Amino acid sequence: MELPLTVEIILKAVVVLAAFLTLPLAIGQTEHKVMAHMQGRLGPMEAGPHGIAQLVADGIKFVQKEDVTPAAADRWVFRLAPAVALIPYLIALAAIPWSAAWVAADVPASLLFVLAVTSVGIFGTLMAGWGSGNKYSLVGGMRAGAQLVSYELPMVLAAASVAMAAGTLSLTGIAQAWSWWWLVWQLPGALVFLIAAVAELQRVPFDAPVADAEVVFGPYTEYSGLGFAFFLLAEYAGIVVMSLLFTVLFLGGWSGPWSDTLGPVWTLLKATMVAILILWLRIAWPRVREDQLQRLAWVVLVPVALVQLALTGVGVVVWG
Amino acid sequence: MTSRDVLFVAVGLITAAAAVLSVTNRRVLHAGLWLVVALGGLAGCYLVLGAELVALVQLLVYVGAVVVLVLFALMLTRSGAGEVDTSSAHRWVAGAVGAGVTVLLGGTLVAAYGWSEREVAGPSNDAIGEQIFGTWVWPFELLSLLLLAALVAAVAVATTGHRRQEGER
Amino acid sequence: MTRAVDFPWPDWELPTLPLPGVPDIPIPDLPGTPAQAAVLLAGAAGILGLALSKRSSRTAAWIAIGSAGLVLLASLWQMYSLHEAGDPRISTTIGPLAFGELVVPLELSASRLSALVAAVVGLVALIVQVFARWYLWFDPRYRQFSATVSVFTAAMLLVVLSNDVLLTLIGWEVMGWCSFLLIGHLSAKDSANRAATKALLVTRLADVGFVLGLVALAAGAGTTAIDGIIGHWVTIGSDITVAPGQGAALTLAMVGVVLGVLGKSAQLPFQDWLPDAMEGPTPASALIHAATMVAAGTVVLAQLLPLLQAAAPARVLLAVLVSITIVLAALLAFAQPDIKRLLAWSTVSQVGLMLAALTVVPVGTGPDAAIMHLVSHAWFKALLFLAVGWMGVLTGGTVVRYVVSATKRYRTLRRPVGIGLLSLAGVPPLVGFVSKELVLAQAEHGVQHGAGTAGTIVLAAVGASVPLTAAYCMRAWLILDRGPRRRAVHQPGAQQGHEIIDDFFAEPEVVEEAIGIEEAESAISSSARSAVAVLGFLSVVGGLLAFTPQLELDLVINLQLLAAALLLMILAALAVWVASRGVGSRDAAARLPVSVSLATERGLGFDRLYRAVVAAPVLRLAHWVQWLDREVLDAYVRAAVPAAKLLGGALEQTHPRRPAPGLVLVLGGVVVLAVIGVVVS
Amino acid sequence: MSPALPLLLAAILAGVGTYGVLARRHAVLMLIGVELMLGAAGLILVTVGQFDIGQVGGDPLASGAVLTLFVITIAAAEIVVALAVVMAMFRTRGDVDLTGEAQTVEAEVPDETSPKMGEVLG
Repeated sequence: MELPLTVEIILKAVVVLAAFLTLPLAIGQTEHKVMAHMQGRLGPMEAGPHGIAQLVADGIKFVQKEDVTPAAADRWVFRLAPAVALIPYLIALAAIPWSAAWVAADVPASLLFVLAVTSVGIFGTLMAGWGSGNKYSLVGGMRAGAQLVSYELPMVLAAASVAMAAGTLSLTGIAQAWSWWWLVWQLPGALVFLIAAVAELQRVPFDAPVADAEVVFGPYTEYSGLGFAFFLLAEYAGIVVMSLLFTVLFLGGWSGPWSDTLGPVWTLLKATMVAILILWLRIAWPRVREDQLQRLAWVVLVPVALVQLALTGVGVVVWG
Repeated sequence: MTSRDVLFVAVGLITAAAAVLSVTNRRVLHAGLWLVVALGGLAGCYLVLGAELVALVQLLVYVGAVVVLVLFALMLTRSGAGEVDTSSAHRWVAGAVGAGVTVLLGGTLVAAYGWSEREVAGPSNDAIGEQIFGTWVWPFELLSLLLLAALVAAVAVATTGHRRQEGER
Repeated sequence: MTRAVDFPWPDWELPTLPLPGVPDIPIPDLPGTPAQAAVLLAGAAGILGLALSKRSSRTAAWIAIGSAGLVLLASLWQMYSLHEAGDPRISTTIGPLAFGELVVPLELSASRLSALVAAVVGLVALIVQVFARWYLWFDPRYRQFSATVSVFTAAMLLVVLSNDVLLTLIGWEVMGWCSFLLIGHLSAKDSANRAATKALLVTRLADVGFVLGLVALAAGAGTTAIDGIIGHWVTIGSDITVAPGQGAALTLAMVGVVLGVLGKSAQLPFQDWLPDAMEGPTPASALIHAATMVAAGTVVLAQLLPLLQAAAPARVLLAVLVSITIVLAALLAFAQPDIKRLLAWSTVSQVGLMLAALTVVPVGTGPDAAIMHLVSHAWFKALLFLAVGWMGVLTGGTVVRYVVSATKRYRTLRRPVGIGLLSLAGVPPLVGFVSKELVLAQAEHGVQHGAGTAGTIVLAAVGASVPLTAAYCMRAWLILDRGPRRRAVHQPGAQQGHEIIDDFFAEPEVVEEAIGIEEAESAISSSARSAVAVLGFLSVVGGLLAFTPQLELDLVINLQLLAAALLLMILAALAVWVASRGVGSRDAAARLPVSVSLATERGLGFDRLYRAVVAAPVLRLAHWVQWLDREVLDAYVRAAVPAAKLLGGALEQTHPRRPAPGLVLVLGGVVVLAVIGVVVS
Repeated sequence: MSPALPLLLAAILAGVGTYGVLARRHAVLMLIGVELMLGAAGLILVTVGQFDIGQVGGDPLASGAVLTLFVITIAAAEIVVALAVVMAMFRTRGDVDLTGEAQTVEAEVPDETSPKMGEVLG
C-alpha cells in the first residue's frame, strides 16, 4: 500500500494523536476500576453503563471550571507548564513501535529519542513548581527535580543494557532481537527500569513531590480546570509511554504467537499488564520518604543497573 | 539555498534569540528556561546537520539533566530578588567584548571555510560507536575518571560548607 | 669407609617378585585424565566444603572424605592406566597462557613415579580426613580444617603431577599458606599463632631462592614446561652435559631451587620451623610430615634430577647440608621431652635421607630409592602421628611424663605405635627397613659411581643415622611401654570416661568406665581406627613395593653393609635399654645433663640465630625505610603546605578581589590578543 | 548546505555566552553563559565533522561527533562541580553575587529555618 508521503504523515499523526487521546483515558478509567475492585468497592458507577463515561464527565467538568492564575504566579511559566509536561509524551509515543510495521516515526536511534524526549517533560513540573508562586509548589517542584534527575540515570543505564544486548539503539531492532531468555538475563535491568519508570512518573510509592499530606499537591496545587486536566493527562500518558517502552525493551514487544498479524495486539496486551502493575503499586504501597527515595536510586538502582550492564557485556562477549 | 539551509536558519534564529534572551532576561528562572530553549534549539541544529546521535545526547544530557541542575540551583539559592546584572557601564564593556568575540570568531571561521555549498556527509551512528570504542577509547576512559572525580568533588565541596555551617551553630 | 673393606660376602641383587598379572580392565573413555580429576576434585572439595556446609560439620565431613576417597580412586586409576599404557600421560589444565615469547603450556604429567606418589598422597589425605573427623569432632572450626586439608592435598597433587614450573610454584605457594592455616588452626593459642607465623616466614624466606631459581630456569629455557627446561639446559647422553656457556647460570638457579627445597623440607639451616609446627592438630601434622609439604622438595628435585646432577655445586651443597641435618636431627630427636617433637625431629632426619638419596643418584638412574623412602616414610610417619595423636587424646598430652606407660594403659595403642616405631627404626622386614636399606644401597652405589666427596659424606651420614634412629625409637618405646604402670592419674584435658562411637557420622557419646567397656577400646571411632589399621598394615608389608615393577631399582644390596647396619641398630637399642634402667620413667634421655636437654628442646637456639641473622637486619632496614619515608620523603610533602600558603598569600596581594570586573579585563585582553593574532597572520 | 551558517551561529552563541559571563553578577546566570560558549564549541565541532572541512575523504575517525560528545560530558562534569561551588558559596555568604569583594572570612549565615517566600519568588 503506497501512499503519498504527505498523506502518510498526516494519517500517522492523526493515528498517534488519537492513540494519545484515548489510551490515557483508558488508563484513567482502568485505574478507577482496578483501584475500586482492589479496595473492595464499586468505583464510579453513575456516568454511563458501569461508569464507563466517568472520565468524559470529568473532562467536561474540567473544561467548565474557571482557569485561575494566582496573583503571585509567574504568568507565562504557569500557563505553559501543562503543555510542556504533556507534549514530550506525545512525541515519544510516535516513536514507539507497536509491531515491525506499526510505528509512526521509525527514527534510527529511537530508544535514545524516546528517553531524550521524555526527559524534557520534567520542565513542565519544574515550571509549574516555580510559576505557581506557592511555597508548597516550589518544594514539590524541587522534590520532583531531584527525583527525576536521580532516577533518570538508572533508567538510562537499564535501557542501555538492553540496547547493548540487542546491538542497536532502534526500538524496532531491539524488539526483533529479543528472545525469551532475556527475561532472565535482563531481569535486574527490567526491575531497575520499572522502578525508575514509576519514579519518573512520580507515582506511588515515589510520589513525594505531590505528597498531599506534606505539600498539598506539590507543583499542581494551584492548577484548576484545563491546566490540571492536562497534568492529569500527562501522568496517564506517561504511564502509557512507559508501559509501552517497558514492553518493547524487556518483554519483546509484539513477539508472540501469530505475531505477524496479531503483533499490535500482543504489544497492547503486554503494555496493559505493565500499566496495571504500575496502577497496582499505587494501590498497594505506602509512600517512600524523600531521603529513602534518593537512597534507593543511588545506593540500589544505580549499582544494580551497572551490574546488569556488566552482565550484559559479558553475555554479549560470550554468546555474541 | 537548499531546504536544509532554510530549516537551519529557522532553527538557528530560534537558538540565537533564546540565547540572547537567556543572558539578558532579568528574571533568573526565565533566563534558565530560555537556556533550555537555546540548548534544545542547538540540538535541533545538530539534527539539521545530520548528527542525530549528538543531538539526542545533547537533549538527554544537557537539557534533561544539566539544565535541570541549573534550575535547581537557581531555586535553591532563592535568588529571585536583587540585581542580577552588573552596572550598565560594565554591561556595555561586556557587550563590546562579546561582539568582539562574535566578529572575530565568525570572521575567522567564515573566511576560512567560505560560503560555498557542501555536501552533508557525517559519520553514521555505528561509525561513531566504533570510533569511540576504538580510536578514542583512552580519552573515553579518561572521561569516566573525570566524571568520577567531578562526582566526588561536587559531594566534597557541597558537604564541606554544610558541615562548617553546622559546626558554627 | 665401608667400601674399602674387601670381604667375600656376596652381593644381593633385588629379585623381582612373581606377581600375579594385573587383571585387564577395559579402560572406559572418561572425560579428562585422572590427574586432572585428582587435582580438581581435591581443590573443589576445599571450596565446596566451605561454601556448602553452612555450619554443619557433618556436611563438611561428607564432602571432604567423599572427595578424598574419589581422589584416591582417581590416583589409583591413574596408576593402573599408566601401567596399561606405559608412557607418561600429559594432560592440559587451563590451556597455555599467552606470555609472548615464554611458552607456558600449564600441563600435568603423570609418570610411573609421580603416579605412585600421587596415590600415596591420596591415601594419606583420605586417612587423615577420616581420622580428623573423629579427632576434631567437637572443634567448631572443623569445617575450615577439612577444607584446608582438601586444598592442601590439591596443592600437593599439583606439585606431584605438574609438568610446568608455574604449576609447581602455584602448588608450592598454596601449600605454604595452607600449612600456615593448619599449624595455626588453634588460633586462640598464642603458641600456635607463633608457630604458624614462624613456619610461614622461614619457608617464605627459603622460597625466595626457589622462586628465583625456577624463574631463572624458565627464563633461560624460554618455557615453563619441566621437560622443556631440562631439554634446554642439559643434554642427557651417557653423561650429562650442560648447554655450553650456561654452567654458571644453571648452578646459580639450582642453588636457589635447593635453598627453597631445604626450607620446605625443614633441612639445615631452616630446620627449626618443623618441630614448632607441632602446635597444629595431630592430623595436620600427620599430613604435613607424612606425604605432603616436607616431601614436596623431594618430589620437585626428583623431577629436576638431571639438572641437579649437572649442577655439581648445588648437589654438593645439598648433600652436605642434608647430611649434617640427618645426624643433627636424629640427635635432637633423642633428647626431646615430648613424643610429638621427637617425631618431628625424626621427620627432619628422615626427609634428609630422601634428599640425600637424590644427591648420590648417578647419571642415568632414576630417583626411585628416594621415592621409595618417601612412600615408606609417608606410611609409617602418618601411622605414628595418628597413633600419638590418639594417645594424646587419652592421656591429655604427649609430653613424656604424661605418656609414660601409655601403651600399657591403653593396649589398643600398642600395636600401631609398635609397628610405627619398628618401621621407623628400620627393623626387618618392615617397610622402613626396606626403604632405608635402599637409601643406604643408593649411597653406596653413588660412591662407587663417582659421587665424590659428597657421596662419602652422605654415606657416612646415612650410616650414622641408622643407630641414631634406632636409639630414639628404642627410647620412645621404653617410655611408652616399659614405664612403671601407674594407675592413671588423669592429666588435665584427658578424657574422663570414654567416648563410644558406633556410627561414623553420629556424635560421640561419653561412657563411664563403670559400664564395663574395656579401657580405651571404644575411645575412637571405628572408621578412624580402621584408618590407623590400614596404615599399620601398609607399614608392615609395604616393603614389597620395592619388588614390583612400580619402582625400577637396579641396585645391588651390599649384604656386608646390611649386616653392619643391623648390628649397629641392635647395639644402639641395647645401649639405650641399658641407659634407661634405673630411671623411673624408663626415659634414657633423662641421663643427659639438664642443660643439654634444655638446649635440645629449644632446637639448639636456632631461633636466636634466625633473629640475629635475618630478623634483626630486616627490622633495622624497615626502621631505616620508615625513617627515610617519614623524615625525608614526607618532608617534601609537608613543605608543600607552607609553600602553597606562601604562594597563595603572595598572589592574594595582587588580586583585585572583585571577580566580575577582573573577568571582563581578562576576556577583553584575550579578544584583543586574538584579534592581533588573526590580523598579523 | 553552506557551512557558513552553523559557523556563524556558533560565533553568535560564543559572543552571547561571553556577554552572559561578563555581564551577569549572579553566579548561576554566569554559568548559563559558560554553557552557551560550550554549546558554540560543540556546534563548531559538529559542523567541521559533518562537512568534511579541511580534510579529504570525510571524517574517518568521526572526531567531530565524538569530540562533541566528549564536550557534552565534560560540560556535565563542569556544571556539577560549579554548582557545588555555588551552593557552598551561598551557604557561607548568603548570596551568589560576583561583583562584591571576594571574602575569605565567612559572612553571616542565612537563617534557613524560615524561608521568605516573597524573596524566593521575587
